[in-house]
Amino acid sequence: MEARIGVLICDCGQGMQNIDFGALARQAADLPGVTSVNLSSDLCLDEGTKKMVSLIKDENLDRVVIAACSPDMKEHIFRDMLEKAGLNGNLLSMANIREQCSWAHDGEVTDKAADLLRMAIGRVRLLRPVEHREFPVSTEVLVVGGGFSAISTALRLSGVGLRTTVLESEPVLGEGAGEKEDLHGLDRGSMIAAAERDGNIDILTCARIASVEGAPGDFTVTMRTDGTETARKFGAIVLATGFRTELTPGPDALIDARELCSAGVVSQEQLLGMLSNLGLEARPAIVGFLLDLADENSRFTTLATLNNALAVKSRWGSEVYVFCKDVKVDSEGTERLYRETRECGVVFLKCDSAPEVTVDNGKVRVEARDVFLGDDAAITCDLLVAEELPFPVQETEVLGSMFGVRLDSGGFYQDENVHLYPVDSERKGVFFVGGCRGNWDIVRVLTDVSSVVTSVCGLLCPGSIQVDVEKVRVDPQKCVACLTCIRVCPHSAIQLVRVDSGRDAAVISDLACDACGVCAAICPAKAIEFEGYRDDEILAQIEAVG
Amino acid sequence: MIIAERKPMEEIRREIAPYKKILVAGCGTCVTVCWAGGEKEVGILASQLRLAGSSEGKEVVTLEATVERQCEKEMLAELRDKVEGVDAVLSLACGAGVQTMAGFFEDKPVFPAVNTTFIGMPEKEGLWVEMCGACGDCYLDRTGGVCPVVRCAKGLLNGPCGGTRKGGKCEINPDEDCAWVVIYRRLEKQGRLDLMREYCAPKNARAVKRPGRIHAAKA
Amino acid sequence: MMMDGIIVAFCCERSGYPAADLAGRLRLHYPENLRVIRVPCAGRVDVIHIMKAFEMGASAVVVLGCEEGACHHMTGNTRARERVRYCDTMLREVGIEKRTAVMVNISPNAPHKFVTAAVETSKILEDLREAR
Amino acid sequence: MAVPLREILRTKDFVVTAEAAPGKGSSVSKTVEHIELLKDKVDALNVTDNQSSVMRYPSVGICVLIKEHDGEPVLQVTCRDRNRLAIQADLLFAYSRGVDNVLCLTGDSVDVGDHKEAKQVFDLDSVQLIHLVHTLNSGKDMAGNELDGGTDFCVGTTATPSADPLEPQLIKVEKKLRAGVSFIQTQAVYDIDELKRFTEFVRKLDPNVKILAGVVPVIGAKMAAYMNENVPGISIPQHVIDELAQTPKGTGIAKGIEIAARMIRQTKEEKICDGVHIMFIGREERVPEILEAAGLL
Repeated sequence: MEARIGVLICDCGQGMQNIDFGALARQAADLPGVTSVNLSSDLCLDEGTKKMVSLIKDENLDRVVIAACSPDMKEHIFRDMLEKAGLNGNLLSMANIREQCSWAHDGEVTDKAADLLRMAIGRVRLLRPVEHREFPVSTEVLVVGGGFSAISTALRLSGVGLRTTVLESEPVLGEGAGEKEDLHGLDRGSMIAAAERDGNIDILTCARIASVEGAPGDFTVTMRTDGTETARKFGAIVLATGFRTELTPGPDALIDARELCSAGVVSQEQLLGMLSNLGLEARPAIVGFLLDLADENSRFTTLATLNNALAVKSRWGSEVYVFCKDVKVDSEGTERLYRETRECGVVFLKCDSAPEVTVDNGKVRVEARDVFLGDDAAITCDLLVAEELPFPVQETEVLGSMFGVRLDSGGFYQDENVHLYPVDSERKGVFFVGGCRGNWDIVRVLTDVSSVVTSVCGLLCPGSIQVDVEKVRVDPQKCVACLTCIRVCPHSAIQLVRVDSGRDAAVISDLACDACGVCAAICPAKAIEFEGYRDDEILAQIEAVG
Repeated sequence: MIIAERKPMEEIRREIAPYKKILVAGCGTCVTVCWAGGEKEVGILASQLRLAGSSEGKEVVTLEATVERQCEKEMLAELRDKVEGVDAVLSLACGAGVQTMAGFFEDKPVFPAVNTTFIGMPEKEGLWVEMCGACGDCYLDRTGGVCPVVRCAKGLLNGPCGGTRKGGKCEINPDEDCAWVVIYRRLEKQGRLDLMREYCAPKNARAVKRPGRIHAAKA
Repeated sequence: MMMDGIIVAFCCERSGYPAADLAGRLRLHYPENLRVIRVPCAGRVDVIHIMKAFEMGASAVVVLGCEEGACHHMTGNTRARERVRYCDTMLREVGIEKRTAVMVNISPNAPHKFVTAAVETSKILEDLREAR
Repeated sequence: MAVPLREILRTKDFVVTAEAAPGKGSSVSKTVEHIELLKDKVDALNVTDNQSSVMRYPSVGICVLIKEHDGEPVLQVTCRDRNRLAIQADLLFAYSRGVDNVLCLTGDSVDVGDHKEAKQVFDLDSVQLIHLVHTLNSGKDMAGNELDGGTDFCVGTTATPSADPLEPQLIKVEKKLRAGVSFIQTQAVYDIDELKRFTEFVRKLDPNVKILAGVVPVIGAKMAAYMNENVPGISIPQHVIDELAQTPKGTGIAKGIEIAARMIRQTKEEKICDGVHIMFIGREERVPEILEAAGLL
């Protein structure tokens, strides 16, 4: 049956003066399958949309082309209109004659607009309906990890009414690596206690993940505790496995000094221990810190150094010297902290190269060239706090490959897109928080926690996910089970499944699919169709040019 | 699985230079899986040939078809009409498919568009490695399941050559592990190194009499 | 058959497409010969789409994807880059020297880069035309 | 009259052999010069077989020449270029012309040579080749046919003491020893300790086999670094490289000769192995200098 295409052209309230809309409409009317052409000035306003709905019904249209503004703006509204008129929303194609034609060029552009319209009409003929389905989701969330970021995430998720399970590989919470930082007034102990009391939070310790399957809203996680495996359903998974630190391998001299004079060179953690335990008579008179010499972007070291230098100064009254390159203070509150530290008398020595660390009479001697004085400064310290660098914990890599998510060059989880989707992974429904994604300062971790709670809520709180059914689909008859799509899918959305005929074929999960079309492009058997972007639909647009 | 790769375009064009109307025929089995001759590759090659024609001012008409297995006469039958309508066939199947096609449509010139390279497996997306030399005299029982006949650059049967590079890499290809080091490590892991110490007599190079021919023992 | 001189631009809906829209909104003008085809990701663009565009007479094909490292679908843009390169090679293989396939990595908020891509591609075509 | 290598291996405390590389072309005059120069200074001359897969005058041809010049030749046979028929035929020819020492090797891949598209044969490997020579020695061919006149070859083979990992190499050496060899000529060795470990390993398995350490003089720090990086089975210790680096320009060869000679001397004095095999390819005329510096003349 011949298509009944309705063409709606909107001049955007006379916002496109360089197009002859009458001519455009006449050209469109001559194209095969076009049963009606209507001009409008307010298609996106109430009046316009109402008119559109009745037009579709009256003219008995089976697909619609709209030539107007960018589909980025209003396509979703127009799709809703189609649905309201009883047409499937996918049977719409738009010609962007405003942003990409009228506004982009000087002078008369009716011909180009007509071209764009022909392209859209070429495509619309081939469009097929895509059904939607409500998919009920599990509203339980799994948080992997037992440190600060994991506990804060669990508490916040529980706060919004989502049942949360915390899975920690250690026997107790809060004992993992990377937990030595000053928590800015947040008391870890009471947070753990609150989590333990919370009826909405399950805590599993000595537990590990054996396998993960499924899609957002419907993950099946197999967990191993005390040698027994249990499988449970979760709607979303948050990885909050934290990080660990190591003293920098740093200047060779430092290593020697550490060996020769183990009492004189300490880590931030050791310093914290000393701050709380050391008797008055043992207080070191001169304390040095090494900062940002090995990694100038390490917010972790910067915050720890500033906090601890301040603590040393105020509790012990020692002379404090910080050997640094550029103290980067981009974390929230860090600049204030830096000022405070300076004002209370901590001396920052800006060095242009790594200072020389030697041992002199059982004490550590640090020699550096001060950039501002233009002179060498040599300071013999009673205590030298070495620079520490953050590293991913061991399980990061294992979990990464199990979840099918990437690691960055430092071995931390790599965000999907740091600007747009900071706590998302490429696997929908799997999120990262805090140290395991390379955010080591508390302020950022708290931001992450907020972001992740928002994302998880958006995903699970409605109780169901609306999915397009088989928008991207493998034709089991054409599939040769070459596994290419499974290997290339960025979202782990494709699996090999025994299909009805008894042979194996790739099957795409509607829930997990993010509709990128990477699989459709690469399939060597041309067995994958992406409704709206099928080969013939793309080629029809090219054919219509000219 | 049989691995192949597309021939250089220059060679393909030389093959079909005298002809105007060409059937580009893909195969839906091995060469589809190794990205050399499935429906997708058929489309790309046909397109490139049409472009080549137009750049020379010569009209090239292409038909496209992909059958499940070109090495099956019965599966080629469906191409009869198409083949009859063209001047030549360009087959993207392995050597077996090309020959079956050439035999089935005897009066039509049939040309290979791929080079059949080896029997292998995908190591990862888009990378295939040779695994089997079809020697007809399988040694894998003695080598921990690693074939020295093709995975050793020299096909040695009694241990590595003296050229093994640091870290057990192959003399010829520093990126590849020396097959004998792989064999050694696997047998060591399984506590079966004695197998490697056993003398392996010269191979029966005629285990398969060429041309190979196998009758199924059972009816 | 489309007219000579047309540039087909496959635009990722997360980068190239919004960049083009923004260029229009800012009234940044670029050559009229550009025809944008919207795709969900540069990784959806396949070799055959590019080749068919050339078959139908396009003088150039530009694939506009996200900046490297910023693809929402991880490898879509890098795959597109390889495919574009492959297509360009295939053109040269059959002696087509005056047309070209180009990959452009772009952010959604980079309208000027979009215009530059359109202008530069036209310029490349001119240079190729004059090269003989 | 040259003393047969078999005799020398049995009687002499420290055996010295040198390599003679055939040239590319039908002229043998240069090779004859080398033969004349070296035949009385070393115990045997070892002739390479299309060395590095570069096509040259045949090994067996030069061996016959050496014999004609009253030297003691060792025929190198690789598995790369001939199948079992051709190898047997060549061995019969060699033996009929008095060439009765054979060194069995695998052979380089054609990929490193000048005929990269050649079909590489490897119908046999080096262990199987050793077995084959013994089969001919027993008066039969590989197919079990009686020969009208068998052979009596003295069989040697090669080994790489500095391979990494070493264990798979040692397993192969073990197989070669079981197949039966009179001598092992090693790949170039620069680390005496490595050589010691290797000889101990071999002697435990077969106390009678003679081990000739491979000596290749390195004539510059750059060359040494290059060899470490690119020549499989060779590892030149840092102290040797340092020594070469401190050598004034233009004296590299002299230094290389000095280092080689020192090593030979030490090997001999400490009785680490049974002799040396000197490979100074392209500089055969300077081999006597090494011998002199090592006190072997």
